[in-house]
Amino acid sequence: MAVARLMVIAAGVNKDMARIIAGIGTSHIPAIGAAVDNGKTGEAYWQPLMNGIKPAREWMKNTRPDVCIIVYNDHASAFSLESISTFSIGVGDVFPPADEGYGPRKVPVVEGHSELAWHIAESLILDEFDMTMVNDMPVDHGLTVPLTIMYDQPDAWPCKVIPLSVNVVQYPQPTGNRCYMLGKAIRRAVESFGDDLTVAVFGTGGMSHQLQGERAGVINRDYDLKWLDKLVNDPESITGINHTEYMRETGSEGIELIMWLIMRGAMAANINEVYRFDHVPVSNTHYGLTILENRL
Amino acid sequence: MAVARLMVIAAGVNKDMARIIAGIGTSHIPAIGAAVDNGKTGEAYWQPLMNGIKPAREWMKNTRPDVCIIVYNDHASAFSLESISTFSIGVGDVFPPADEGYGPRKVPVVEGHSELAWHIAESLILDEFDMTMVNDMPVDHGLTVPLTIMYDQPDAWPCKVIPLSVNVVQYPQPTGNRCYMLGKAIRRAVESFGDDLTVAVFGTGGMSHQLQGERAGVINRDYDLKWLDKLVNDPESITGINHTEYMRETGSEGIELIMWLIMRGAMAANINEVYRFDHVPVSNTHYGLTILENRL
Amino acid sequence: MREPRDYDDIPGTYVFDAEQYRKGYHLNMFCMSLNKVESRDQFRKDEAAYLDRFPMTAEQRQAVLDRDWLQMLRLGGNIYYTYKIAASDGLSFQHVGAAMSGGGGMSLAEFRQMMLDGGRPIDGNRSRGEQRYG
Amino acid sequence: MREPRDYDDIPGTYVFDAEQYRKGYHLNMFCMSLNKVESRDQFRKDEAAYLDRFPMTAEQRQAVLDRDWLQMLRLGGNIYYTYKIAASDGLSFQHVGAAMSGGGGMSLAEFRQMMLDGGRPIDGNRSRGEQRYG
Ligand SMILES: [Fe+3]
Ligand SMILES: [Fe+3]
Repeated sequence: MAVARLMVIAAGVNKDMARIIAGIGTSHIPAIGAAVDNGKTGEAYWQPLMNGIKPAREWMKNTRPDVCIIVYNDHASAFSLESISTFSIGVGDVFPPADEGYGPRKVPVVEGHSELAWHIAESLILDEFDMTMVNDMPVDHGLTVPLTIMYDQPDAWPCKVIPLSVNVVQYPQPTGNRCYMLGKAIRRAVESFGDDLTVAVFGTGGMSHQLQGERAGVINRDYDLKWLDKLVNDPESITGINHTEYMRETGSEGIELIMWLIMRGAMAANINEVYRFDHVPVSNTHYGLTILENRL
Repeated sequence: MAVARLMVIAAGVNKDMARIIAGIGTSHIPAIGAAVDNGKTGEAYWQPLMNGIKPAREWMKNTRPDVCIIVYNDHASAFSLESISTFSIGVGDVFPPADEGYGPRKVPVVEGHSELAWHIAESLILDEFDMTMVNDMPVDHGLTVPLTIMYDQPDAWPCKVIPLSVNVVQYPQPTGNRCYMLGKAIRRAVESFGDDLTVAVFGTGGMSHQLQGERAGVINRDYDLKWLDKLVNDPESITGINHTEYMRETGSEGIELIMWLIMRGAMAANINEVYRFDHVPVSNTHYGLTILENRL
Repeated sequence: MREPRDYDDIPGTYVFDAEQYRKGYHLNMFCMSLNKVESRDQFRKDEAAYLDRFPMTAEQRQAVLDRDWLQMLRLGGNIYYTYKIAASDGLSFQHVGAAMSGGGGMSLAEFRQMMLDGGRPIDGNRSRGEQRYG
Repeated sequence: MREPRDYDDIPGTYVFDAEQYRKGYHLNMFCMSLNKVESRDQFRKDEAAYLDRFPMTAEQRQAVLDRDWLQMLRLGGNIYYTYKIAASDGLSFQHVGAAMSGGGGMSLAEFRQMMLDGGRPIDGNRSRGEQRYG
């Protein structure tokens, strides 16, 4: 027993502590939630997407993380122009689905992990990230659609969720580098929590899309896929991409991709990409999905 | 004219840009506001304080900054446990006095400088500070008492104000080092704003006090004054003081002193302390006041 | 007043920066109010009366009544906010995207087909110097 | 569950950390409600009925009714929040500080005099190992 424990520690993982086992990058397109909620996934339009996410759902069934940290953005649901926080962490026990202007999604309530969330918040602030801690907030499609993508339609979500909301709507968004560094700090925080928990980190949003203006509907699949290759294999080569490049190349809403950098920062340097899928179009966007596992 | 302009630039100040001319450190004790508002400053109890702040008011009359950036904390007035931001900047046009549980202070409404505030917010985020931008909020004694201390009872405040609110109520507060670095970033932000404006930065709160618990009323004047000497002359020697030392030595609420480090960070390395005053007691606290000018 | 920004060169794109924030504040806060079902009902019942509650400019107000999505953006609207009006009307992001396309708009069917064909091409749409909306 | 902290050693001090936050959330949010004059009026008119609106524990509720300031801190209260009850009663921070002093309390006059004499001395009050509240 003592020997086994030592081997685990030698491999860089302490089984008595919380640990990040996987990272998931996925778009969080509201139309996916609407298609699932309204039983439209049988339509031809949805077949490529539904087939593409099936292996991810299989993987999730086998992996079953105890806690998912979901990096997402609020779209004028919980937060408005009254107060815009760069990084907010949900420290409450429960987060109801938001009414985004057409009634709340009929999905299970999201259960938080207040103790771990507070541990992360404290660790991040002492690590000089200027967090906002939020107790009471509804969560919108940015958070619930990724759950639907990975878990389908359960009666209750099979994991606890820590919402980590990033401002990507108001310019200036945090830099890519800051996001990547936040991911690294999240990893330090999780790995210093003294409970035997497995944690997955979601980076959501993207890939290229523009919802607004004369240029609405712009898609840059080549750029997205090259960016994704680098995210997997050489993330530091893309942490310096600036806001204007994201907006120009991936559309004004494509800048949501910076949230995938938080997920990547929370993973080890060397990881395995165990699944990838992408498809154009889903609504007005390029849908992307990647699953990363820490290499032991 | 061209020569004069060149000389100004040579001295490190560009007269066409905004510039920080002074830093003010002051406690923000609500009892001072109540004494002034209720006409009690003639009482013997208030004489030492009123005499001590008189030269500061004189200095302010001569200095007349166009904009005051007031670093303060909200005391469960605008913000509650629902959402706690580490650093918030007020980007609105107007901030009314808060009702803190006994009716709002009868002081003028605080006028913001939205354009400069947004410029600072943008600059700070691109500098990797994770700001919260707030448009609508009332401001409590943490912000209005320092105005009363420096300006007495005018019909309108003679300056625009940018509120910069720091979480000092919820543990963990930002580190002293993070505060000092934020100050430096504020200076870079102000000095890149293309309007001819003079700016003063207030660091408020402190000095030693404890409002709560069996140890309520603890005062550590020696520690405060040594700390203040270092703030003026060797600020980097105190940026590493941790939360526990502040709470232990200066009382649980003495940790508000970290806000003075933001003010100091916004000043030049070499400054002149042009005024200092301190007094025990004001209510349950050690009152402290310092005025710093950038050395040209 | 506003310094030029490098993103000004991106065609057909309204970057929601501080200037847009300040210009569009009340318009967007009106949109935000539509997150409540009672507010949506009141808005539908009497749009003009409902809009009176918000200190918008006359132009902003008219753009809302006209469902002029591009004009709302020009006047400081943010798409996530203004879309709430569309949602309340039962319209999708594709309806709104079609209406804004190229300035003159396209039909929903054309827009859908463009997306099925891989989306609006990025080539020709990176900068104002290039051919626009291609 | 909670790891020991170095600040646990500071005597007579309730550091408002995550544990206190979680324990005292509803107590403090009740206090926060007293920022509104109508709420203060309703609380004064019928304290018990007003407190029923907040999902506090029976102990927290009793501590409020008793104005047991130390007990409120033990149950997760934060002084800036609980002070709003005192303000609504017309009491100053000195009243509350006096009532909490040393655990058994002092009179207001004694507390005032202690402050006039330079405040509670820090010597003897830095850590639990030292003589306390000196
Ligand atoms: Fe999104
Ligand atoms: Fe204070």
